[in-house]
Amino acid sequence: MSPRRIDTGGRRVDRDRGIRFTFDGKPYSGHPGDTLASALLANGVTLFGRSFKYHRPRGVLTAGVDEPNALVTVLKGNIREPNIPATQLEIYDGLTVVSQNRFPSLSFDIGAANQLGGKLLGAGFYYKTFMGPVVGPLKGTRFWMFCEYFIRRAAGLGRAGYDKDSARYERTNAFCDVLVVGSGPAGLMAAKAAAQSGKRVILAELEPRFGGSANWSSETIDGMPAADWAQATIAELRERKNVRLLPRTTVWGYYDDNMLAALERVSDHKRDAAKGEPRHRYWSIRPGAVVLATGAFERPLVFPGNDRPGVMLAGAAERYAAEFGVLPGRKIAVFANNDGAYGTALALKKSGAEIVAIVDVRRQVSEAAHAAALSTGGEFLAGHAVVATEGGTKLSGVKVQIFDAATGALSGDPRSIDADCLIVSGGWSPVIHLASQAGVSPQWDDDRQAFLPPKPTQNWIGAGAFNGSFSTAAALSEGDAAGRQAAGETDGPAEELPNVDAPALQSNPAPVFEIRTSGKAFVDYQHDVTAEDVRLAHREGFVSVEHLKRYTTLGMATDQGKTSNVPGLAIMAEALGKPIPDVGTTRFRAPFAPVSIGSLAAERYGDLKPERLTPMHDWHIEHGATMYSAGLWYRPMIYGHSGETIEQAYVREAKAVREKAGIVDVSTLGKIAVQGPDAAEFLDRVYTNMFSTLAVGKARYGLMLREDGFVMDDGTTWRLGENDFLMTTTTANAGKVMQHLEYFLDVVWPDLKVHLTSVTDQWAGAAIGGPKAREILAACVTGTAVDNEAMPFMGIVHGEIAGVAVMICRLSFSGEMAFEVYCGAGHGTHVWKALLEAGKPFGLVPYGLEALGTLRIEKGHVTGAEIDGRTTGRDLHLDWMLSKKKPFIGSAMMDREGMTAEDRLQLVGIVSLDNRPLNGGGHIVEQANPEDPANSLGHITAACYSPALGKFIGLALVKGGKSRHGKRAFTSDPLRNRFGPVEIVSHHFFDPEGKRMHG
Amino acid sequence: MLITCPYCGPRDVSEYTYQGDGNRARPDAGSTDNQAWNSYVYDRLNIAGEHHEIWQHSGGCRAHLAVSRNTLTHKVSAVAFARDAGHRKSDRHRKSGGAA
Amino acid sequence: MVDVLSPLKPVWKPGTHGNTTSGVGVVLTETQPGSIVQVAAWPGQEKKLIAAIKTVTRLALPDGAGGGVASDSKAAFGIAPGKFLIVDQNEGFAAILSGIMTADIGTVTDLSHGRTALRISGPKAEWVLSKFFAIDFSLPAFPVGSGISSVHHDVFAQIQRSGADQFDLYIFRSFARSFWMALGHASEEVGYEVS
Amino acid sequence: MAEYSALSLLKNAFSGNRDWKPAWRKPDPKPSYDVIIVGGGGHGLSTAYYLAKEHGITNVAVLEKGWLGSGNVGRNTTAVRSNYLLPQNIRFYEHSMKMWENLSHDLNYNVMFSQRGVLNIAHTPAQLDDFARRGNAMRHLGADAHLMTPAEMARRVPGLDVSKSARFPIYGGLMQERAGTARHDAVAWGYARGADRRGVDLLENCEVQGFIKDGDRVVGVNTSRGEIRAKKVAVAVAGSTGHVMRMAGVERMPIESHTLQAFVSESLKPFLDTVVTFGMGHFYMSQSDKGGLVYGGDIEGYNSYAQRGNLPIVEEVMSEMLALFPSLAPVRVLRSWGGVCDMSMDGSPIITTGPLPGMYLNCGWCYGGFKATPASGWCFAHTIAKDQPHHFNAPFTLDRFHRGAVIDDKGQGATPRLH
Repeated sequence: MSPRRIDTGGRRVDRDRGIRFTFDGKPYSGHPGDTLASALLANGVTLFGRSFKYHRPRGVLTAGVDEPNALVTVLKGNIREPNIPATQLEIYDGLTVVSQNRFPSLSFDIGAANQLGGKLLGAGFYYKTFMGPVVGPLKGTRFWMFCEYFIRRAAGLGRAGYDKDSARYERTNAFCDVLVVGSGPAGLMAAKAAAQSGKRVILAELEPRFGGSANWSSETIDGMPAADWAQATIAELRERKNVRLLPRTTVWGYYDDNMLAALERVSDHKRDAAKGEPRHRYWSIRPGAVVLATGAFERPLVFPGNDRPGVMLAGAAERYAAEFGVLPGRKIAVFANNDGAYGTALALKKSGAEIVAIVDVRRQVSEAAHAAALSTGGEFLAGHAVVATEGGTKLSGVKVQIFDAATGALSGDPRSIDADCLIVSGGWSPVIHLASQAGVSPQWDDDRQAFLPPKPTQNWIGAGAFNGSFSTAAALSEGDAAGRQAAGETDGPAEELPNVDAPALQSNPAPVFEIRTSGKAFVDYQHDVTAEDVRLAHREGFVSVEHLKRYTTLGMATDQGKTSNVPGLAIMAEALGKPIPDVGTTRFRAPFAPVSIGSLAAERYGDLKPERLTPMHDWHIEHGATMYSAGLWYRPMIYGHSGETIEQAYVREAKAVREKAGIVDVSTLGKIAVQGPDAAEFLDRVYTNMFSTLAVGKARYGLMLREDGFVMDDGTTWRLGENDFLMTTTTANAGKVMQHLEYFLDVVWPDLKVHLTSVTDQWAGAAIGGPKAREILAACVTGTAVDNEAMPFMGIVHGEIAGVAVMICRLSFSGEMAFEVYCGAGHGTHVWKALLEAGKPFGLVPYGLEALGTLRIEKGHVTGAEIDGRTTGRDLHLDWMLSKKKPFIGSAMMDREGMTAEDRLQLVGIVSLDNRPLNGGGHIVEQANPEDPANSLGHITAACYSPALGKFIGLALVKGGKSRHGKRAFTSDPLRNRFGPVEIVSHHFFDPEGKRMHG
Repeated sequence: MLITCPYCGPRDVSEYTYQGDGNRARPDAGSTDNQAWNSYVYDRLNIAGEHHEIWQHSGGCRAHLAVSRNTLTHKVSAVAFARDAGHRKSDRHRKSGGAA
Repeated sequence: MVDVLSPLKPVWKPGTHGNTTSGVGVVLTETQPGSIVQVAAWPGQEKKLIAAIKTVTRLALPDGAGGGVASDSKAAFGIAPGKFLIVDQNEGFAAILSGIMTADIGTVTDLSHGRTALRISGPKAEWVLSKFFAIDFSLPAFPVGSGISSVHHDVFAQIQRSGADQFDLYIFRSFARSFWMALGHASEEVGYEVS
Repeated sequence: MAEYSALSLLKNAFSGNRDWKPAWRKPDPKPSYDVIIVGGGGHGLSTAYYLAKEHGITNVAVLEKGWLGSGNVGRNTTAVRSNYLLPQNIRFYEHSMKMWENLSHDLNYNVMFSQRGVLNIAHTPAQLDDFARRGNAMRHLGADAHLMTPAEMARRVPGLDVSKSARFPIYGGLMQERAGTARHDAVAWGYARGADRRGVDLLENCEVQGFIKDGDRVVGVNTSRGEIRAKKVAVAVAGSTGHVMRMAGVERMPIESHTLQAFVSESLKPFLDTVVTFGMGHFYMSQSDKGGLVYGGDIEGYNSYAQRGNLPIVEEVMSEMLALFPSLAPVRVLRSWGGVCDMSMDGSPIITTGPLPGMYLNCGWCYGGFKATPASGWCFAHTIAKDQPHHFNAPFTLDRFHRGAVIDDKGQGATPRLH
């Protein structure tokens, strides 16, 4: 039993209450406030996980977000949350956690055999092998894929589940004057100063408790323990209405124009979330100014065996003792290149540990450090280094040797020291990730042996350890100044800064990163990148920092190099004989720490897009419609009777339209009010045909091209008044057409007096067509006649149906005598029902998109399948609509050589000659060759069974177009194994003269 | 990214639609200068630096805006209504009737 | 007169919902005004338009972007340059506005059926709306009476603050049901009442 | 330089890995070359390799302003496929696919091309017909493609939400089995090493600062490492094409630079065994050998050279991911990055002689250039060596836009952000 709970310290835990949880099936207990790491340490557990490549046993290295080793999977029923750092996971009653990347168990892992491969599996080994034989069954990619199968299973960390996560994730927007990131002494002072100015302040802290280093420091502020000062300050801030405190909130992204992204873990620490309470909340915060008080990460030193469970960062050890009341070991050795760890040693001794030795790479240390070392009672080994660790899956001792910090040379005989814990400090790296994301590269500082933030390119102000100011006094004063500056205050501090009583220890380290001797020395713990791997990369020429990273995978693990980046660079710099800043540093990218995908998808999670419903939607559902999603809309596909197939249903519906009458919901058509004195002129410019000549009370079919001369959309436009048009667009292109028109009006022709308004949702629309359609209207429309005189083809009338004002236009998509009836959307169902009621005696049926499609194929009308963005007006035989009397959008571009070429695909009709169905997407060939399909002439855009013709027919885009009319060809559809003869015919299959719709 | 709409004020980029390069001059509607049309439709300056472009505040007032923005830093330096910004200069699409 | 069918009908569930342990955070309702009308002035005619609106509604629209004013039965606010949304409890207001709007001032577009009017009120109204829109809903930034146009993904919304903790949202009718459901979902955390 | 093999690994392991040699030399620039290739990304390096290998032209320099492979070859989501609609594209990308299938052997470098398939998911019957049209087009040109039912897809991709209650229920999919993923950096390094072994000079930290002209003719470049002349100057700098061509005096190109973000999750045990794409938005995902889910979506949609995106696309991509894989909500995204794409006006690339005498141009890869790396270099090398295009790249001219002979696979027109 090495680590254990002690009687002192532990501000964060509630010792009066117990919590039970399991780790790998074994029950443990802890206290509220514990992390999984502190609770397991308190239970004497040191083995937390296995590393990525070699499956080496690993303990817990840190106490925070920088943890590379102790990753676990949390189980909530069937929901798995993999790769959660034990150092961030707050325990609750019933928490179930399992370890990762081991088989069959954490203590006995077969994968650890990879360590035997050791030198064979150096950096980049996989690029040099697994190519396999050049001939035989494993040629090509087969051998690699065979090997890859096993490599994949050995790699990876936790396992994701397959069951839908039922937890709630939310997103919110926040605005404030000052966002303070980090609540250590600097952040607290900044928040306080900004709050006092009355500005809106948000203080975000990634830990559950505000206070940062004050929570575990043994210093005093204003005469009280630092932690008490922090809690008092927080209590004061909590009282203020202009301050929002966000605990458990990681600010992870710094985007353009001072937009920051944060993740609040709202209920992860609870067994059950409250009703409606999210698990995570993603904050997108737009502050006026940001104070970055994000502190610094302690760095480990690189030496053989530095990954053995029981090796821990010094600051982490101090945290476990002070915050959680957990001592990481009984006999603790210290290994450092700076003074910081001496304070830790003192604190741990005070907590009851035995400090067996303090090993410092420096021959000379400060007086304060020397005095501290002596008072720990441990052996003081200045000018020494740890050269190995001893033990199995648990540290039992360390080996030390005399070390020359200037040359890196070791001398004398190695000597063993018994210890069950080794705490290490290799200096501090300011947490400059957010500043770097904001678009600047950091600058190296020789004194601190660290990268510091440079001048900001966005509106942030740094404070405290973030700036490399590692003392609490500096943090307080910089925090105060930053807070006031961020709030726009120009006066000096309002009150005196708190005074700090701290030991005179200096955290500037000696420039020593690695103890170079035999044995695996880890730079990147999680990815098992060793110092030798870095040197191998150097030998092979992968010396640029990006090459180093990519070749060795250094810094690419879940901790993103928080503990490994600087040591890795230092080793490369040494190999190159260059100073560290000349090697460079990689750009920090969002997120600062991993972010749940659920939170980022939050607001749309489970409902990617809103549903768009027509006014008659509920009626369709009630009447057995099978709905089809068309963009965001839902439209009836068929109204199937029981026992009917889709084909039977649409054939019945289409037949009814041709023989009696049918009604279809066309409310989804885009509708744009085009109003103003220049409306007609505007339409002349955007349509290929003329609209200024259209009489009031009439409608016209219009064609629109894109600027590049290809067809964009079609539809009818109704002239309701001299200056008042109602344009309709296809359902799919409604938004695109609106933006297209708005663009031209705003940017190109601002002198035109035209207003455009989307009125798609204002109108319910129903198209009623068939030989009986007019009679049905006559039976229910009041206030207007509906005969040929009152309503000629394309004529518009206003009247009433069942007490509701309607607007009716006689136009036809089906080729039958047909009318579109429009009314206010809120009256849509009312009018729809009245029409059906009136149509009952005439055999009126509702029909869906399938029948609509059948009717239009029979007529050869084009839709999105033909207007696919690559066809020209001529390809679709719509040349007659291309006015020669005026320029219009696309007119100048539509005659270029590529658009008039002989071999373009052109619209034709096809008839199945083997009396079997044709498939949309099938191709057309002159001779079908199922074994080796080739020589496609084009493809089928739409196909159906035509009840009017009694044949399977389709529309197709085919090379040669009209010249192939009457010729035989084949459909070639290898994907659905459909091959067979077709005849190419005109696309006007049915009633080509249009007698039926003209009546 | 933040664009300050002259009508709506500063709004997040998620409310806007990019409507392309603002350096292009549309030939006269009746122009038969193919080279000019082709260049207008297809060719771009694609500046690495201060770039004139058109955005629509599609999730707001729906006005088109003439924006100057640095393509290296994403910083917006100027915004105006496109209808006031003179993009139409080269377009002399005569109205068939009505006042100019 | 034939009733206008609410798009929310099948999902309209009066009563309290969500986590009401600390009270009702927001009240959600559909206000169903009789008229929602867009009026738009030609450039330079804005003042005349504002005057015309005042004649008919007695609402004095303040100058400036997004400016608006609301009374018990009527509301008006700017939604775009030269464009305003006018809301009246009575039907047929578009015709009245058309009567006074001459072609040289601008245009009138009736949207009474095309927009669904939702109201959210209560101490947590700002909090709930912040989940949807990247808009600073705090009172100083968004004063009573003023309006904005914004979007929650595909759902376009025009919003007027009609009280210190009350907002009226005008949503495309076809999206109204989806948006209403989302609004309820987002309000569960603070507890909500539908009435 | 030694061949890589299992044996060489073993030998080196015994000598403590101390005898490995640099993967490529770091030479000083010569005053002149037969061919200069501007751009040490995937396409530039593969062009150099094939110039040497196929055409015996070895007096070649590749000029890279930063480190080799620092462009989009090092920033993409690694999918390799030839599932295009239009015949010009299918022919070209299928040629590339065939080259991928033998690339590791050819380069003596394991580029980890894994033919795990690319599955396009269809959400409506009309979309499935569209996919069938594309799959049939592929089959008629010798590429492989087949349709899958939702049940088959559920077996192949266990986390996929094939339920009818999904917002956009799945109707089926188009699968290309021979498609897959490769290790992107390895492709750059493999070509670099291969070109270097054949005598090509790879000049890193060598930024082109101007073109040297003799009249209209391009005869060399000024660089941060001095003046370098050449008989032929080839440009393969996708992402920076506008900027570099401007130095040569070409003001306007049918190209815009846009940023594309990509994402990787934390490492997971095998979850996804193929590449999937979403049909109701823009989303694609695969899983790397290391276990990270590698995914992305649409470009940012505005001109940018910043290699940095914004949050709206991040949210869009994650939402689409969960629409397909709702169990991934608790999984965490580890890292995001941005690459600058050369978005051409029809979504297809340009590989051509010109536009100036002495110059050759390879650009406009939109966000699909990685899979083209072998064929792009192969065709570009042919074009440079023979002064005329191979029939695989003959359609990909610069003048096709003006001629109206666009190759618009998406049917979006001259709106690069929509390709």
